[in-house]
Amino acid sequence: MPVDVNAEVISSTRLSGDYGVVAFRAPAIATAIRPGQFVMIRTAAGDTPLLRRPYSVFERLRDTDGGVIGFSILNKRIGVGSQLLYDAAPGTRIPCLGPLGRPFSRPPDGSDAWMVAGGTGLAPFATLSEDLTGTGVRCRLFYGARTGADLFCVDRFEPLGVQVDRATEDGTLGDHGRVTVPLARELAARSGASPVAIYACGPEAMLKAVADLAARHGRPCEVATERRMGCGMGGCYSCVVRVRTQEGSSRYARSCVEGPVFRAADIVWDEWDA
Amino acid sequence: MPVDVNAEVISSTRLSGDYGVVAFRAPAIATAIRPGQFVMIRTAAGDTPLLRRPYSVFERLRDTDGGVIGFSILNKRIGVGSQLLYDAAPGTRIPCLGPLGRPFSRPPDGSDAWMVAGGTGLAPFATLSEDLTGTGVRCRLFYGARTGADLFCVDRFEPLGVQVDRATEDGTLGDHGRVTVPLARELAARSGASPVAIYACGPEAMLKAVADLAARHGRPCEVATERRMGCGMGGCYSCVVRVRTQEGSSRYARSCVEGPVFRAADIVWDEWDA
Amino acid sequence: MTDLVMGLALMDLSVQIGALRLKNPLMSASGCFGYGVEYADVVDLSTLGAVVVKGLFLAERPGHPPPRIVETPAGMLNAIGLQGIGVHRFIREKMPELRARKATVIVNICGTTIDEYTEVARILSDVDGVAGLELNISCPNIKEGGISFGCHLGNTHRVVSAVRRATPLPLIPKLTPNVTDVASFAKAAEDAGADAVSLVNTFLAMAIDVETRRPRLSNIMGGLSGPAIRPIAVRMVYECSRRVRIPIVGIGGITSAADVVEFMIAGATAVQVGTASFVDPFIWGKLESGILDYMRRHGIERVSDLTGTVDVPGEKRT
Amino acid sequence: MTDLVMGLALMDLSVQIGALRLKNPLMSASGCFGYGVEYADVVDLSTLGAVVVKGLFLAERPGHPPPRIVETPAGMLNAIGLQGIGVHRFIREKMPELRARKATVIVNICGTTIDEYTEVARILSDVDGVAGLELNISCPNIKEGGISFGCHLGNTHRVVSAVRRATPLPLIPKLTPNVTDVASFAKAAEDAGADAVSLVNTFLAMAIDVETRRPRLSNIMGGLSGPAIRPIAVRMVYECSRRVRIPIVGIGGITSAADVVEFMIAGATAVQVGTASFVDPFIWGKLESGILDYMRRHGIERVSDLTGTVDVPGEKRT
Ligand SMILES: Cc1cc2nc3c(=O)[nH]c(=O)nc-3n(C[C@H](O)[C@H](O)[C@H](O)COP(=O)(O)OP(=O)(O)OC[C@H]3O[C@@H](n4cnc5c(N)ncnc54)[C@H](O)[C@@H]3O)c2cc1C
Ligand SMILES: Cc1cc2nc3c(=O)[nH]c(=O)nc-3n(C[C@H](O)[C@H](O)[C@H](O)COP(=O)(O)OP(=O)(O)OC[C@H]3O[C@@H](n4cnc5c(N)ncnc54)[C@H](O)[C@@H]3O)c2cc1C
Ligand SMILES: Cc1cc2nc3c(=O)[nH]c(=O)nc-3n(C[C@H](O)[C@H](O)[C@H](O)COP(=O)(O)O)c2cc1C
Ligand SMILES: Cc1cc2nc3c(=O)[nH]c(=O)nc-3n(C[C@H](O)[C@H](O)[C@H](O)COP(=O)(O)O)c2cc1C
Ligand code: FES
Ligand code: FES
Repeated sequence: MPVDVNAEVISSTRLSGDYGVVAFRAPAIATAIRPGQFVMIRTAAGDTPLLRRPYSVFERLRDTDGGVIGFSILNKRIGVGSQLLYDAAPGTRIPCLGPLGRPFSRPPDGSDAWMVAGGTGLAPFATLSEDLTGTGVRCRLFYGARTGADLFCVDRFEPLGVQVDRATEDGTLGDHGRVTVPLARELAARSGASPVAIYACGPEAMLKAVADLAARHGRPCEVATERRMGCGMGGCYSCVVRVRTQEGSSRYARSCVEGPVFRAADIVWDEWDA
Repeated sequence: MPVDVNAEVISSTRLSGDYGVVAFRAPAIATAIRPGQFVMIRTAAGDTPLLRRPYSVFERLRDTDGGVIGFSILNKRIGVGSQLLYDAAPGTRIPCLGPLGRPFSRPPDGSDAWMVAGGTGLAPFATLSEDLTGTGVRCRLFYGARTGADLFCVDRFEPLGVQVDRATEDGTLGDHGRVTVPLARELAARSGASPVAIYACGPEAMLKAVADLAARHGRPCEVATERRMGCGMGGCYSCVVRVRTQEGSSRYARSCVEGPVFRAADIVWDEWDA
Repeated sequence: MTDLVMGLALMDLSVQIGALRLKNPLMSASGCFGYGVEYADVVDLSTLGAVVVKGLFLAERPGHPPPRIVETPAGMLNAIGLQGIGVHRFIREKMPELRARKATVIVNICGTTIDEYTEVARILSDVDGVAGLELNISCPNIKEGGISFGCHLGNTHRVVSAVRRATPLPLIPKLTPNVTDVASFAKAAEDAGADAVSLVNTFLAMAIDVETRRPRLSNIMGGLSGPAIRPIAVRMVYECSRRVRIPIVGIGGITSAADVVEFMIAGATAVQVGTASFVDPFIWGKLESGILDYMRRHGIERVSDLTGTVDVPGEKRT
Repeated sequence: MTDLVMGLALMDLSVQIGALRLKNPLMSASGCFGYGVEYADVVDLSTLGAVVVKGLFLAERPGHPPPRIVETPAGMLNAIGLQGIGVHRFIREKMPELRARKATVIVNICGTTIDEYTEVARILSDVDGVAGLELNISCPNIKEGGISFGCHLGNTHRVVSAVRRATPLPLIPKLTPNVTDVASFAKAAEDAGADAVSLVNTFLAMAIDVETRRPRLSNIMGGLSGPAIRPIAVRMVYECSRRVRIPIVGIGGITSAADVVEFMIAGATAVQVGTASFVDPFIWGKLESGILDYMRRHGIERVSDLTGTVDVPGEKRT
């Protein structure tokens, strides 16, 4: 059950001219959040911008004795709302509604977890890694960006024992090309006998490519989608993704309540770019 | 000729829970400003609030060697725009358009200047006092407010040799009642032989009362009006005040170009509250 | 009566819409509150004057492909395309919980033909817990039905009369603002036996991505809602209140208690809140306490006493 | 052609409105730029595509009492009441400076009768420096004339035909958005011999002070302008562009070069800027350089090539 917290900005750390991590004090949300869930953030009081902005929860924040006191987001500046968050000064209060949506599911027992992230798609994997490694699941992160300088926050993963495979489109770091390059190679190399569950978050084209790979190698895959959202609560039907129905036809599912995480096999990928 | 300066807020001094002085770095405006003129301030980027807000220039600001570097406004928090100015942090840049409008005129030679201010109506009299006392005109300020605590910035006037007569509606400071109480008394006491020009700025009811007194005592009077303004440039015809015409009829005059300062005798006071 | 002697206890928020008594004037706007059940965990549905659910046709509808919304200055465009589960599934899957939550349910009904409208109305008339029907003849996002009824006086009168004969439930035709003289449509609805009218639905609008030169909505056009439209909606409510005797449900850009009061003063008996409830799903309690505060400050005992009390000096100047 | 090889020199901002060639598509909106002369010190009037001056009747008009404007979300209401000095004083007192400043002057003409419209048009036709006439049949703030012509197809056709016979000047009827089907009015204007149409004028709207329960405007109602209305205006320009062959002047909520481009892609040949020029009287140069920048990025040589290029996949989905 979501709550609306007028959350204080604890810190705002700029990672680059576009990327930043904004930390919010919001225990009520942070303690309830599960990996893959999101919050709806009101970037400005008043009428412009009018709508809240959906953001995946990045990190859980803890005080010195380990109590969860808030969460952070990994923000990329692309328009008016994300600009306001990029500029948010510590101390300001920003309404955050959450946790919202359907989280990632645990991999089958004995299965490894491979996470595939593009850009800010890294966000939901910080808490997923935390929860899975904490319960003995071996985790691996495939992380791609345009250039090496945009591969942020890897330090949040390696300490948890997560193996990180990098890829950059300009080849400045890790594999040269999309994140699907190392993923394809490792999927091919891995014996069918050792189970692995795939989790993807990032640009829509990337999700589709990862879903294809997973299907071809017969691996279970979940994708975290990012659709335009009016309400985040199931009220407006703006955030739909086309999914298959039991009866073999398809329908529009609201990604804010039935998602943002979907089983890749449930999505009708041909209508993905509609 | 007005200029639009993206002016840096040098300082923002809160005088009370509602009143504050905001100082802007804007030499181009400050050096050109004349007493009674105003600036149009854009209190927010974006669409809300949409329109600029008109403000009288309060003080001219000088650097250590006396060069004019900016100006300040005396702001009262009454709505969204004035709230934003009240909260404006030093360093922020705020577009200021000015100087605009018709300033006060000099009193006839040998005449004293009596300034009558209500609330933030004090603003234009700081520069007027500066310019008149600087050129040998004897100045006196009648200054009224609801209560003593709201009689701000008198320290800007006494050093210039301006005699200050206070009035408060609750009697906590100076005369008990409206500012017209001391004004009426002093006008009655003054011999017709010694000329005095009256200048008024403040609530619309006060302007009317002062105009009445001046007329009854046959003293020249100018009032600085405050009408709703869309543009401040003469473009929208929103800011009108009803004035007499030579032909003995009347018309609506744009207070942003023909005013904000009008000769009290020119205003049709019966239609004032329309 | 002064602030001092007037306590909360004395104040009456209830309003009357035809035979329907609402505990307060606040309703969710259709399509902005799902089927109500989506909000059951965050809002006590029984505390709303009424829950107006998403528009329902006889059968299910897939709706338009995304993108379905785009933000605009102080507003948003939507072209959902009335995706919906149809009246039968609604009765089976949603009404039980709505009943259990003690919600006052008003169903927003749609049709592509007069027969479909009347059929949907007839089916809902026998359903326990359905308190009233809002007749959606104003959706700008579907060509057939919707607007084609709402933009022609004759069709409006025809469809309202037909549905009126089909149901004993309180009937509230919802008017489109995309017409020259909305008051004449309110009059036509009244003449055809409506118990009230609600207005406004969204304004047909369009936004284009200048980089791609493609419309920002898959449906090309969509409906504008939100604060941007409030002054036009207030004007239309005022005009209608001068033309009809039936109650008016005011809709359009309400975000605060002051906005609710403004619509009521203009002539509304009740209001609906849509877009603002996206921004703040907890808005309902804030609106109610804001209205009570206003009533206290102004010594008003019954909120219904506000309706149509705008103080207009003489006739409209020209 | 790529950014590299395309320099400023190559780019053509001129547009054609009937017989009138404008050096760029940017015009001041009537009533938002006084008589032009008010801005002569801050803007080089000769750099605007055209200066559209405040609405003029035959005689002077006092206008409405204040308050005449009120701010609303992302917009404003106005009820100026067409205060004006009348066509004769305009010619005597304002035209000389407008000529001296080399402004391309379009006069917004008003009337309470068809005879007044034609008389004003005839008088202006002989005036050196008047480049065109915008026929204001859409002012929501005066009952007689204005809207009563703009809201009835027959009247629109009548008044446009009459003025057409009265003047050889480029004639641009200005349409009101307060109608069900604005494109039909554009068509009526085209059939009656208009050289172009401009739209939109303001949306009739209302705001009430809830503390006093009085309308916020002395005139009770006023016209909504500003960014709030842009998506509706863009839709209307698009609809008209599909119905008429004459050029369209797009108006409504333009605040940036991207907004100008959006209107042109939707179907406008030129645009007018009103409310935004209150907020920034220096906006004209910024809009022009923003348009040039867009053309450079997209390899467009002639701004007129943008008109009506919205990429609409097939027909409007339903
Ligand atoms: C479930 C979910 C999780 C997300 N997690 C993150 C995250 O962790 N980090 C991050 O940087 N971004 C994330 N996004 C994307 C983020 O919501 C957008 O970047 C943001 O809304 C852009 O707002 P804006 O005002 O800057 O852009 P504008 O273009 O000005 O926004 C205009 C409208 O479009 C919507 N919009 C624009 N881009 C997107 C987008 N890519 N996805 C969804 N809506 C969009 C906005 O919400 C707004 O309604 C997530 C989106 C969703 C749906
Ligand atoms: C020539 C002139 C000089 C002024 N000088 C000062 C000054 O020195 N100090 C000061 O505190 N105030 C001054 N004012 C008043 C000041 O402009 C308003 O207080 C301010 O515009 C309020 O804006 P808001 O957004 O806070 O109020 P809102 O009520 O939210 O404003 C809504 C709209 O009404 C207009 N408005 C509201 N109140 C007034 C008012 N009293 N006068 C004119 N327009 C108003 C606003 O400009 C805006 O367009 C002056 C006004 C004028 C015309
Ligand atoms: C996303 C969305 C979906 C809507 N769906 C419907 C609908 O199904 N039926 C209907 O009558 N109105 C629908 N509307 C219109 C609203 O009920 C309301 O009339 C309009 O949004 C204006 O109110 P607002 O400004 O408070 O949102 C919808 C509006 C939005 C924003
Ligand atoms: C204060 C004001 C006065 C106006 N006066 C006129 C007028 O005299 N004649 C006219 O045709 N339109 C008039 N308009 C309408 C504008 O020309 C324009 O059509 C409208 O404001 C929409 O454009 P905008 O959103 O850019 O302001 C006026 C608008 C405003 C805000
Ligand atoms: S965002 Fe509103 S239904 Fe999903
Ligand atoms: S404020 Fe626009 S004319 Fe005076």
